[in-house]
Amino acid sequence: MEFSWMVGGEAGFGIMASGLTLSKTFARGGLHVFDTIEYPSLIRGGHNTCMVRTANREVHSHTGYIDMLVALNEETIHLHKDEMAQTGCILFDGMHEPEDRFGVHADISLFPIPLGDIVKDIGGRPIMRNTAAIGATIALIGYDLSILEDLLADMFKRKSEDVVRDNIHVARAGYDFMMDNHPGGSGIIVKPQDNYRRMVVTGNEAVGLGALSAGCTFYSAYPMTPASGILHFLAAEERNYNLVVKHTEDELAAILMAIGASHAGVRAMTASSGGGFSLMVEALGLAAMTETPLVIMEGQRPGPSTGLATRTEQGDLRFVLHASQGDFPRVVIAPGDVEECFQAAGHAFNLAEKYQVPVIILTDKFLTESHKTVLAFEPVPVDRGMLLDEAHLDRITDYKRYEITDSGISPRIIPGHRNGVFRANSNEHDEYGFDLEDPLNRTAMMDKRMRKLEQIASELPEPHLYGPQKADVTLLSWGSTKGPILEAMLLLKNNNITVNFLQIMNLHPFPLEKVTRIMKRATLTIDVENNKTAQLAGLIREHTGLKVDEKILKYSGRPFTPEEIANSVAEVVEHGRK
Amino acid sequence: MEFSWMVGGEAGFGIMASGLTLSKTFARGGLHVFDTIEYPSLIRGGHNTCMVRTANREVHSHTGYIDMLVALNEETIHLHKDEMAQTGCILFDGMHEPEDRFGVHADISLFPIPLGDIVKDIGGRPIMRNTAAIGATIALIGYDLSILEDLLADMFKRKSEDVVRDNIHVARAGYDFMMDNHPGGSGIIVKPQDNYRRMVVTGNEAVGLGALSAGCTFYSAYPMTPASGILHFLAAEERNYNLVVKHTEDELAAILMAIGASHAGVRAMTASSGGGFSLMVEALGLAAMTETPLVIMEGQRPGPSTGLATRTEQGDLRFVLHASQGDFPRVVIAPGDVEECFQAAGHAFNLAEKYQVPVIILTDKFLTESHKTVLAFEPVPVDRGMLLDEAHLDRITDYKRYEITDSGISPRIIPGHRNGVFRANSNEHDEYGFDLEDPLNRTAMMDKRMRKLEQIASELPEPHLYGPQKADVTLLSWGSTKGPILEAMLLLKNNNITVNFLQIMNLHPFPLEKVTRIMKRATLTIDVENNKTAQLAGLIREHTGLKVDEKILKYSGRPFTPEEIANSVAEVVEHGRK
Amino acid sequence: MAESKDFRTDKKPVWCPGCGNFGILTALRGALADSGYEPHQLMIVSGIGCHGAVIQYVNANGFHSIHGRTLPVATGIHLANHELCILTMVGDGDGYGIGMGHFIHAMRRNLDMTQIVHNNKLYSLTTGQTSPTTDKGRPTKSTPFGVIEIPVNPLTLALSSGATYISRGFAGDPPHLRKLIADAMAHKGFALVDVLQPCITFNHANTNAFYKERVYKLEDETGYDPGDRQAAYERALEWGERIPIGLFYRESRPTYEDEVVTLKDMPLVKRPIKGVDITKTLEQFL
Amino acid sequence: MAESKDFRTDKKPVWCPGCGNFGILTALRGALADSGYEPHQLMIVSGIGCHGAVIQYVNANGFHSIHGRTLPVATGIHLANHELCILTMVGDGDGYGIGMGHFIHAMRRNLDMTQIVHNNKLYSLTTGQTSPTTDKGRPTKSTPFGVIEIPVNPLTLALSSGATYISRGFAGDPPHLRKLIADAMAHKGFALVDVLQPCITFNHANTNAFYKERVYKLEDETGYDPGDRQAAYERALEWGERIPIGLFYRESRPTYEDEVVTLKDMPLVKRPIKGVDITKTLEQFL
Ligand SMILES: Cc1ncc(C[n+]2csc(CCOP(=O)(O)OP(=O)(O)O)c2C)c(N)n1
Ligand SMILES: Cc1ncc(C[n+]2csc(CCOP(=O)(O)OP(=O)(O)O)c2C)c(N)n1
Ligand code: SF4
Ligand code: SF4
Ligand SMILES: [Mg+2]
Ligand SMILES: [Mg+2]
Repeated sequence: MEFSWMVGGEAGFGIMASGLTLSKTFARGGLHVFDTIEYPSLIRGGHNTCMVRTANREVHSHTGYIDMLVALNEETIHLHKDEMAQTGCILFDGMHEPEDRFGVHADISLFPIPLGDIVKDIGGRPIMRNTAAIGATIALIGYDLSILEDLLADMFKRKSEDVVRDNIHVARAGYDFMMDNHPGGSGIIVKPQDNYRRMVVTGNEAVGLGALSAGCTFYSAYPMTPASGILHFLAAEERNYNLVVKHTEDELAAILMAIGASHAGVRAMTASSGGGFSLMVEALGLAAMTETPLVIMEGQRPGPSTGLATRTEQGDLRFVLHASQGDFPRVVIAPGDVEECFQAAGHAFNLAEKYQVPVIILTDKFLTESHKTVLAFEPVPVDRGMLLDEAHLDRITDYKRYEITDSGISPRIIPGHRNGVFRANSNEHDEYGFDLEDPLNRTAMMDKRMRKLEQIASELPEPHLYGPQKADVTLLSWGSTKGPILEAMLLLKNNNITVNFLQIMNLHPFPLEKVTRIMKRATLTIDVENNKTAQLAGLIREHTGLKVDEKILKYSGRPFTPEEIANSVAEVVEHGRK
Repeated sequence: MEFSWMVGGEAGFGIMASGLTLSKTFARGGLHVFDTIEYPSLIRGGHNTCMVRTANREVHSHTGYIDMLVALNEETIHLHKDEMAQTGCILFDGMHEPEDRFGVHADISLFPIPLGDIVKDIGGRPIMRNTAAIGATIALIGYDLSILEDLLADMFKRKSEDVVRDNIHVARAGYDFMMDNHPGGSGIIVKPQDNYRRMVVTGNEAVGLGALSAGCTFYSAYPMTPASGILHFLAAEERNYNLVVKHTEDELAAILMAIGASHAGVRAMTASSGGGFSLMVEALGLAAMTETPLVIMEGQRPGPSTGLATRTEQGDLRFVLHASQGDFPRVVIAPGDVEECFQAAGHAFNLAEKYQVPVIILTDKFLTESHKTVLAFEPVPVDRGMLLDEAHLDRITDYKRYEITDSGISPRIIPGHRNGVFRANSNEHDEYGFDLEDPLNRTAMMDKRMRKLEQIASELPEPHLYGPQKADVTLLSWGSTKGPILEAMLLLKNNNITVNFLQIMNLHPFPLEKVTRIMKRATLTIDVENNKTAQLAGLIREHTGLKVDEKILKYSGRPFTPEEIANSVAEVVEHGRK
Repeated sequence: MAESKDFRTDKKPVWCPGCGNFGILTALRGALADSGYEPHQLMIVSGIGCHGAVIQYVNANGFHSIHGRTLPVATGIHLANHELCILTMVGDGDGYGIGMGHFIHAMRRNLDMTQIVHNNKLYSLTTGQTSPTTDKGRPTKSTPFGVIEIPVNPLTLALSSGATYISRGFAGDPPHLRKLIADAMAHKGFALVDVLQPCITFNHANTNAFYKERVYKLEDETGYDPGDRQAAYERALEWGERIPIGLFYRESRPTYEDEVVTLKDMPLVKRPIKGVDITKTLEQFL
Repeated sequence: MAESKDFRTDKKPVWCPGCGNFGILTALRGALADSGYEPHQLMIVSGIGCHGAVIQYVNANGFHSIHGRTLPVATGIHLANHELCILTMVGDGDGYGIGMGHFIHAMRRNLDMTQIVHNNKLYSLTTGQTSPTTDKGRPTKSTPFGVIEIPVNPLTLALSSGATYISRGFAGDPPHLRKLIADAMAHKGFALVDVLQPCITFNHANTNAFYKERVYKLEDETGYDPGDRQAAYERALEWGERIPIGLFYRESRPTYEDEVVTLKDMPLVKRPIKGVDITKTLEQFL
């Protein structure tokens, strides 16, 4: 069973909320869900959609086709009729099918429903049309309405009983309307599956949860799509976890406050998108030079500049790899899905503290704002590395904050101890942190800092190879493309093309050995990226000398659909076979 | 004839000025000169040096040995005695050779001279000790004092006749003292050569002159070593060339004002070092997205962060290549000497305007603050590219500022014409500049912008290969290492090692073909860079798949000496031959 | 001469119905007509935020810049071509938050331009976080337990920093605002028009009704003299039952470009750039 | 208790002989002794400029940050551990130029920290370019034909923005400055100590003698009340024959950390971070 549903309408119609409601309704029925939103950068008007895809197996991404379209305005039908599955159906706000059937193919059923009137009848707000539509959806697919009712009760209980009652009423009215008028349903059947209650979580939330679980207590940020979700999530949790969450005056202050807080001894994080990260570039070097642990999430969106503020792209890989003047160690991790976001956050804090380096979690709008079901999150145990405790400090007489060691790691302390007075210094410095211009010291300090990369590289897990060891095609990619690629692999299986997929999550330090091994034994390598210049392919070649055979690139500001990838792969293979 | 002279003392002793005075004295005698300064980041105290190297052939860099050391304090002797040439000499402020001869090798002659007393005698300021020392130097090498006298007259005539007289007096006193006490001189002979009057120019000044000559009339910047020299130079020339030179509130404003000015139709430039460039990163993308021509000089110094503020390094290559979110076209040019700085500025403005892209001139402290003699500068003819004139605009009805063309270049105008109202937009936009989120338009606009790189690549001159076509060793490098490398080649010649050198000046778009060709036919390739991670080597491999055989890297904050390079090359060759 | 309607484009504003930006747009188009400038003689630099879209709807040269950076862009344009009439249209987050540094320094320069601040006391395009003008204690998406800092006072900052035309308008009174903007444009020097702009979607405290009840016009106050800095300072501090709008302060001081000698004869952009001769300058290197 | 000499390090200051920074250093060490804090309880965050080296010479925890960014670094440290006593030591370029935005926003927060500004009215470490406090008309390396903009007035800006201790000291009078700094440190809230600092190498206008002739102490003025905002404003505007130093204004207002509920019990840094249980939060995702 697989089902792909989309709701579309103007910004301000509550599209996102309604998608989430349906996602949770499916998740509570033990189903797997993935949902994703598309919206322009404005508050009202313009066209918004949310696609919810559910199945009784893990769902890794949205799809390129729609089984059921809920059109809150007519424009939605015109914009999406070409994406309809062959036997799909459209549910729209109205009483009657118009004569021209909106020009929709005859195989597509149309289900008019007077959403507005249903809401008006109980004096509800227009935004509640969504709830009626979800009720109607449930009727048309034979799902269990009581799950939705319970969900609505939970969702709105904090508001008031009236709100709960009204919402349930509207949902039921939508449901009843369809049961009354189309008792046969849509022909699509979606049934609850098991008793697992899966969570429906975005990448942003997963990073936020990962940070909480990792003991992060300081978050400073400036709002910027698609990273704002973390700010909102953590701000709301401030008092539950004794955090300090600070909306700063700009991104410079955001990263600098996080550096200050981390210097003082707490786990601190900031996040932004490429534009805001641009403003953090100078301070990134400060963290590096003072060896202050720091976690940054960079949620990519299409650049350059403001670009497409609410869309997705993977155009910042090279940027985060090389941002700020001079050579210094950093870690770049690009999780591919919601579970990996949670894990990445946990690991990021450990790596940041153990190696006293900045760690960048590189995501994108598609990952941070799409929901996926997760059964549970596995916490990453906290490892603060060489952080000397009070007892140790009591015994120390000559503390060298920047001691030159074999590993490059110098024991760190929490400032405030009598025996641990020291200077953090953006200037090149001696082992105590005092200014020092000496060329030998400079070389030694550069070597010390850079030496950490070796140990980091050996600690980071190797990239994972999905699919068979031997395959017709080896896909290489990073970040959020993981979902559509995994789905595409399912499609290609049916197409008699065996595919495996190397997901390069830890991008820096670069996993040289495994990538080389896989590249060398691959029959045909294809780089899949959501950007114009195939940044990963360049990185692979820089490190391994090896060139990918083909590239599948998309930079329209939209994520890949599984079908696009599958088709492109098939084409490449076809072409090769000719 | 070759002569290497160094003056050393505390900051505030006028070290830099005295080096320049000697350089010009040599240059006015028709000699070639290179001088370079080393100083810590402070105003007084600390150890400063200036090395002046002169010869009757082009001098490309300083050297690792000193023929004559002028020690304005004793520390200078201790710090530099190991760098003395075997038959070198030391001139120091004092009346007598101390018994221990400062522990200096017996082959080194010591020339005490009471510089302080000489200056005191005429009631001069202590800083005039330098002038006396230069007079003394001239005596010791048998050079022509009248050249110095003429120079001092020219230099100080703007101040007053008294100042001229005092300076000449002091110079002569220094000269006479040595003639009287050491009529045999130092054994080193430096004679004026020809009648060419060579200019003594820094990289900063050459960039500034190149900008003036290119018609740049707007310069906005925030002071930062080693780029401040351009600000000082252009500010002083403001009224001579009808410029607007603006010291802004920060580097963000510096680049944004330049973007604004360029948008309005003038040629505009900004400059900084890596830290200031970090603050320009967001606006760099704005220039790219609005296709506003822009020239930026980035003068590298050792990072990360404040690092060694007054020293040199080549650590920002990758940074400037990838700064700012998203993929967009840019040009990166790294001139290798003063002439190339001048040329680079001229070309940068042409490229910026023809292709409507940001152009980065990548230099470093060693290049921007060292002087070299130049006979003349060859102006680069101004080419503003597709800039529609009034007459053209008078005829236009439907002006599309961002018209999608085959070349990717859309005709530009100077805003203010009735038929040319348009919007520059940091958001992705249509051909008129209006917001547009459409995925097809997005892809087309990305393609359009990136397409320009092809034409730029074909227009940029190929990298130059110095030395024989076939050689034992092929050196690859970029930027200011050119000087020490060319000198090292001379040394290696005497060592029976044939060397050629590929200077990659245009780093982006990358000169794929020539680099591949040279790499492929080379016997042994060695990458020479003033950084820790061999950034050029990585870039070469990313583009060509080819790995350099060996690397010679230095990241102590100091430039290479020719001897260091020659020795390292010899070692590599030796090692290979074994 | 151009009329209000000549400053329309064929784009339909995407602002929420009822948004204060509509009032500002109306007032602006009127003021542009009043100013006597034609579309091509104008340059409007906008920031990023709901307000930023304004350049889509005004027929004039526009530069949709980046968040918080309108003033340096505008300054560069102005210094290159001071014959263009320049307006910056920014948000409160844009102009008083991330852009605070540029704001203060631009006023010190007394550049001849007009800054219109769409002050909805919130970050609206990013869905309702606190802004530097949000009232203390107010819960927002980024401050669910209330804002801790006190709001900035743009007017006293402007008085401290050398702006020479300091005013506040109200988006709910477009005719009055039109006059303020037109006067600001006519003023030679840096003119600030802070506009109280209801955001109907996210700001449920500072609504149209809230302001309607409270605003009063300084020009209606007998004896109020916009030449009196002290009086201006006192009114600038007033915020509560009564909220003053209108012209707080005006002063005549040379503008920046007046004092740049190299701009005296003609704008930079009019100077020929080909064949510049640098020989004379080269002498200093001998 | 620590004495002045306990705040020395064995580094020899690299400032020019006669530089005003020496006076500030002396005053600072004295004030630190007066404060009762010991070196490890202090955290001094400095900017980049001649002043920035100060952390090399004071025996206390130090953070030599980047140009213009001391305040956000200090804010982060403070919010993570408000038991540390925090000072920021910045230049006029640093604090009022590139760092202007942070300055205004930090004051709105009334963070409990002391900001000491080494105001030499010039960018000195970079060899003498104009600063935002350079007098109008003054030629500098970056403005050889004179500065055009009017200088910022840090005191009126501080009054506008919510600083709760606003003062000015003079590097040529270390005992007086020592008292000001000590009082600023004792003050609960954001304290500004703007220090008139002669730069003997580059600033030949605002010399020690220049100031010696002009400065007078507010505490010597009969009837001057630092609780009177209006009086403070007037004195803040005074600059010429007479230049006031001392405490201009003091106010008591809750500090930022007073209002952050999660900092009530203990500083963040004291909370254990291992084994955080997020199960309850996970419910919202069901
Ligand atoms: C450097 C940067 N940081 C963050 C953002 C995201 N952003 C877009 S609009 C905005 C705030 C808008 O607030 P305001 O300026 O008051 O405008 P309004 O939407 O209220 O009109 C932010 C933070 C951005 N575009 N650039
Ligand atoms: C981002 C950045 N821009 C520029 C510089 C170069 N810089 C170092 S100190 C300084 C100015 C110092 O002036 P001020 O803050 O007044 O300190 P002072 O030297 O006068 O004490 C500048 C511009 C820098 N370090 N970082
Ligand atoms: S969100 Fe507020 S400011 Fe933005 S368009 Fe809607 S009402 Fe206007
Ligand atoms: S240059 Fe000026 S501020 Fe810097 S140390 Fe010297 S006198 Fe002091
Ligand atoms: Mg706003
Ligand atoms: Mg200063």
